[in-house]
Amino acid sequence: MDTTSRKLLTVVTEAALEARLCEALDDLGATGYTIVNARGRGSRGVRQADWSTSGNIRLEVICDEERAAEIATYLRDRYFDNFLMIIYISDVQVLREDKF
Amino acid sequence: MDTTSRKLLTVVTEAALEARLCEALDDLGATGYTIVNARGRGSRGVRQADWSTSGNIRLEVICDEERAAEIATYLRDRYFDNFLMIIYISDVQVLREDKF
Amino acid sequence: MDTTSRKLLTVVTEAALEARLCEALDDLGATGYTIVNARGRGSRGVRQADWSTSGNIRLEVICDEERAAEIATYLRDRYFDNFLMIIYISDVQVLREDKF
Amino acid sequence: MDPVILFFLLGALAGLFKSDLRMPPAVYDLLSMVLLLTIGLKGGVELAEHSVGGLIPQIGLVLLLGFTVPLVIFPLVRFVGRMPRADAASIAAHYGSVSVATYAVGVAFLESQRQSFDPQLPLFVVLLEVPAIMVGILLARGFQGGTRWGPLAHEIFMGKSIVLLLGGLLIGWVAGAEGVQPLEPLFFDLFKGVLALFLLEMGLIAASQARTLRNHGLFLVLLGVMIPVPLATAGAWLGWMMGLNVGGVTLLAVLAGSCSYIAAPAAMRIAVPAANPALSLTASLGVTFPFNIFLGIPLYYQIAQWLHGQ
Amino acid sequence: MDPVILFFLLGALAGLFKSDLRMPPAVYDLLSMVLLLTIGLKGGVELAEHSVGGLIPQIGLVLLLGFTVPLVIFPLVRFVGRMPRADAASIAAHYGSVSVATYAVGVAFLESQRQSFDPQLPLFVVLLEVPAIMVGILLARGFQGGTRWGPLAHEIFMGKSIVLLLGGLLIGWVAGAEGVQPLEPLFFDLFKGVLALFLLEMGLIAASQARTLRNHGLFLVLLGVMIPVPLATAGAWLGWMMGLNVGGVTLLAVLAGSCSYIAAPAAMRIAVPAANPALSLTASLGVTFPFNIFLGIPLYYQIAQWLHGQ
Amino acid sequence: MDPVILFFLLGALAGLFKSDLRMPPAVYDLLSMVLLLTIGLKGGVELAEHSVGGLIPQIGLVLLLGFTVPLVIFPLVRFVGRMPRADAASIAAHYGSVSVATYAVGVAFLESQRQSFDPQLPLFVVLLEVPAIMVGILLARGFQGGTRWGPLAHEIFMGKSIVLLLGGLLIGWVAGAEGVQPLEPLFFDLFKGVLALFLLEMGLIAASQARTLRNHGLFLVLLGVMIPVPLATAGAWLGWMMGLNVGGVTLLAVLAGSCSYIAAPAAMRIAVPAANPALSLTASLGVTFPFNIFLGIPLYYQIAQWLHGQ
Ligand SMILES: Nc1ncnc2c1ncn2[C@@H]1O[C@H](COP(=O)(O)O)[C@@H](O)[C@H]1O
Ligand SMILES: Nc1ncnc2c1ncn2[C@@H]1O[C@H](COP(=O)(O)O)[C@@H](O)[C@H]1O
Ligand SMILES: Nc1ncnc2c1ncn2[C@@H]1O[C@H](COP(=O)(O)O)[C@@H](O)[C@H]1O
Ligand code: NA
Ligand code: NA
Ligand code: NA
Repeated sequence: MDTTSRKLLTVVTEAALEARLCEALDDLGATGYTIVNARGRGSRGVRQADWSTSGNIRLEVICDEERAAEIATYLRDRYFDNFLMIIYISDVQVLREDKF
Repeated sequence: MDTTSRKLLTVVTEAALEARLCEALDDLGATGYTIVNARGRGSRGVRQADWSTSGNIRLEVICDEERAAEIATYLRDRYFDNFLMIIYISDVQVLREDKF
Repeated sequence: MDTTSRKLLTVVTEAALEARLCEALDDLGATGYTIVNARGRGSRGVRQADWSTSGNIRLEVICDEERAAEIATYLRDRYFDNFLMIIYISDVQVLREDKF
Repeated sequence: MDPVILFFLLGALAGLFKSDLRMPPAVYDLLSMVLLLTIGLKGGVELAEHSVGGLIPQIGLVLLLGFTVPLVIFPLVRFVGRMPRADAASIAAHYGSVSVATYAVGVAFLESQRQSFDPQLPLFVVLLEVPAIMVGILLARGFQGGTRWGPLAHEIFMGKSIVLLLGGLLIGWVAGAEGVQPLEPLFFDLFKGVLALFLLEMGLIAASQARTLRNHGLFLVLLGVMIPVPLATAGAWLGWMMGLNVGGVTLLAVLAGSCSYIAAPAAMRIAVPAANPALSLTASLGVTFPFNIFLGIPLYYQIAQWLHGQ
Repeated sequence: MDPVILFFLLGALAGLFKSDLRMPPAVYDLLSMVLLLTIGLKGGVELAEHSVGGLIPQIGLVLLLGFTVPLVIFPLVRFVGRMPRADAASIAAHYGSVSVATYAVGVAFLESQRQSFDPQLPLFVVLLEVPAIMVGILLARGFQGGTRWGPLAHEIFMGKSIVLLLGGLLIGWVAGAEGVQPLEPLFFDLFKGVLALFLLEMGLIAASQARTLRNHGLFLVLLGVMIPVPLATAGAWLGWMMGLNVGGVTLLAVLAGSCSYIAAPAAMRIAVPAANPALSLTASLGVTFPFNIFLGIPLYYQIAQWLHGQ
Repeated sequence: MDPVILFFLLGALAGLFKSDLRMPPAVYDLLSMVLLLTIGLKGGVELAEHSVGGLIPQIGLVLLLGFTVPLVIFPLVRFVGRMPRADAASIAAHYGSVSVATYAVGVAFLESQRQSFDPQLPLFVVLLEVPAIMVGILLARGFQGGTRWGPLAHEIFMGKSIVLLLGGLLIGWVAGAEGVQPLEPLFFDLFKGVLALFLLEMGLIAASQARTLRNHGLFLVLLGVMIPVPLATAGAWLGWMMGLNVGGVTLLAVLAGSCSYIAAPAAMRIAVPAANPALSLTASLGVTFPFNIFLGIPLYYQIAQWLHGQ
């Protein structure tokens, strides 16, 4: 089984941003992303997914290191000031490296 | 892009525990957490999210190493005997270290 | 707090495969798995969870390295050609090593 | 047979034959919300038309029933059934508390028999839900101190089934028949249809308990079939003593013989974690619930008629 | 135009103009569950009032229709349309099976024309759902051995649409008109409203197929428009031969001309994974479904009237 | 008191006392979808029976109201309330736009008073939803260029509440009273029941704003109570000038005095991210909404009657 190192970038943020983030990822050249609905608590209080966009999303992108840095920088500059958002990055081994 | 090392602690357990766990995490000084609904199988059978609290939750906390150990120990002592629960920890690089 | 190294294998794929994958994991000797509903984009277009099985699932298995390789190989051989699927593997520290 | 019961059968068969039929949890929540509000509203409207003064002694007796049942069930399960203390206490709490779904099937049954019932019955549902759970917790913990009752009590009393039942009751009471009338198409006319869909899901859930049943089969079946009838008979007798009519006696029997599957499991999981939740849930949903809706309710109706000398 | 069809249009336009209107999957599930049960219940109630003995030959003919259609479509798509074997087989299975939503719109259409139809039609829906799927799988796999039919057959026969249709049918049959009456407010009175909401979502889904349509446009549109009419005509003729009334002939035509979007996609994805699921789904939901509800059904009704010499 | 309002109270109390009662988001979506379609359909059916020619001037006046209100609120909040520009602009947009839930309670109120209202009111709901949001964005950004209006306008105009309201209106118009009749059991008969369930959830949501209220209490309460009445009075006066009947004047007052909690929050979050979303949402849901349904609507009805010299 052949695997290759890549970065897994995870963003937890407000559900209202979903459409914008997906567009931005397309523009930044991510080959894909995976989203799940989430709830939680952070520095700016509890987020329940009780109605419409009151919840969070958890978004994952697998890509190489430079692209991860690019995406993280883009999101930081755009959204950190005014939106609930955390970003973290970890190492993963992927199958089919050409996909990422 | 500046990143810092932190631990990502993940807990998969019964949905019935959600409120207790959130309280405990607040008390233990976690700066936040993220929860998603989950289902699965473990040593104690299949868990479907078919109705009310018959499902699982998957809870993530980002924090430093000591706090991760503290939280894991607390959960182990409290819940391992009588509740479905697994805990695992991995390394992540976070942006905005002061948040975690 | 005692922890042990294990692999965390994550699969993102079509929801229609859920039942088959769970069976396969049982057969391959996984001690458990955790599933959440997901949506996303990949090489084969956008996947929305709008109705029945039009969405994705995100499935996690914790196991030792050999089993992870076995599972990944099995899934690759069976499903990579005809199904939307990505697989990635990372390192985690688990509590209660005997569970995995 | 009442067609709503056939929906339970359909769900159970679909589950046993591993159909991919599933009811989304959100739909289950909507249906149970409507059922609880309907039961409450109906009761409130009826209560509004009666004087409530005379109810105090009945309320006391019903609460007493709730406190007593688990004290009777516990030693039986503990010493005759040889179960661990925690499990025996949990099972006692489940049987002492009530199942709203069983009650709703009872109401539907009486409707199809064109048999009316006393207006205070929905109030009794609320009254019976809590006491047995508290006794069960005490039984499990052996009356030693150290239980943080504050948060526990809050969780039990503010549980959604009580909030919706009691809320519906109060709204029905305040609004009265005329005020509630514009709500009837949703809450009253759809009642049986909503109950049918709900029972479909109950059938699916009951079927999913089959695995537990395979492992602890005999014990759970004995438990789930043998406990309801004496409890229901006691309930019927009490209702008759209180002066309830035939419908009221039937429903109090149904309540006494029914086994909680919402409030009790939630409370016991947190308060008595050492109890195996699969045991009591399977006894409740997999055995006692079907037993009651297929055989119990008609039987309790017989008993009620017999007590009334009909 | 029937307003329920306008709801489809609203959904389709909202989708094409990228509105953020979404129907939660749980609501979609609830609506389709109610529709399937309603169709089944209605049929069962009607069947209960007729003798069923004479149905056996009709059942045989309808099954034959189900087995034959894919055998006709497959070579067309494979050799005229020059599609890979797997895709041709999958498309054949989709068109051979049926769409319950199209059937429901047909029923609503007949209601608004005050045209009754034979009671066995809901039974035909069930009968037509499965055979084409099995033939499609055989066609894809070239009749060589090695197919594990056990689990496949289970999946197909225990699929939720069959369970609910057949379950509703049996419940309606057992309970009869009188027994089902308390269920009518939910299942019968709300029928058109539920169908309207369901079609809103179908419009949204149809619009989401637009991207596939852009890539394979001409082929899919030709397929989706040219297949239904001859199939429906054959269905109408068969219905007329069987002695169905005008409504029955119309609905058998609707079934024959409709294209599955639940059972067939689910089965083919697992049994014939090499087939591109987007192709057949887009033909079904993006082309044939709107074609049928806007133009097909009125046309099939004309054909039925013409066959009956009206 | 209208029982639907009691459901709001029940939800609010359950939330404040931290009950585990929750309404699944899917159910909330279903209920609001039905409410929006019902309001649209009702309006469309009524419009179909009137000549629409004379509406153009009224449409102009209502749009003017929508554009004007935020221009009045903004300086008040900015300079009297000493709020940052972004927050002042966001609050102005919220109060200039409308709350469909408040409107629905107004309709239910008029129904229980057996007071009819002009058919064009649902159209006014649509007309009032958008302009204030656009003005609010301009106010926040200080009229400098650089705003990408294309995607913003798309998001605002294709928002689900406008699509469903306008879609229902058009369907009702095209189908007319007779065509819509089979949809009535779901959309019209269940209206009050659906509204009751919806208000239950609104109560829960309102209670969840309590934390924000604790921090910014005085300001938000002042804002949320003092803005609606003058706005509603202006709306009533405008309605009277336009020649609306008592019901119509009441509802235009309700619209003017109501505060958006769907369209405006969504648009402002994206277009004016610097505004604190908790502030305007809490003012809207936690203060103004309950104020309007408990005290505002009866008061606006008085004003309407007084204007009409009754
Ligand atoms: N320490 C943490 N661990 C895990 N998730 C977090 C943490 N802090 C914040 N989050 C998530 O990120 C969201 C936004 O965080 P914040 O911007 O800090 O309010 C929260 O609602 C949580 O879902
Ligand atoms: N090996 C595993 N990999 C991933 N998830 C697991 C694993 N084992 C257990 N889980 C999850 O943890 C829950 C509780 O596990 P258990 O306590 O072993 O029954 C299960 O329901 C699964 O969701
Ligand atoms: N680069 C990526 N990062 C995260 N998730 C991805 C990525 N690529 C694909 N996925 C997920 O995997 C699914 C299947 O991918 P694919 O087979 O490439 O269409 C997608 O629908 C996404 O949910
Ligand atoms: Na009981
Ligand atoms: Na067909
Ligand atoms: Na307003």
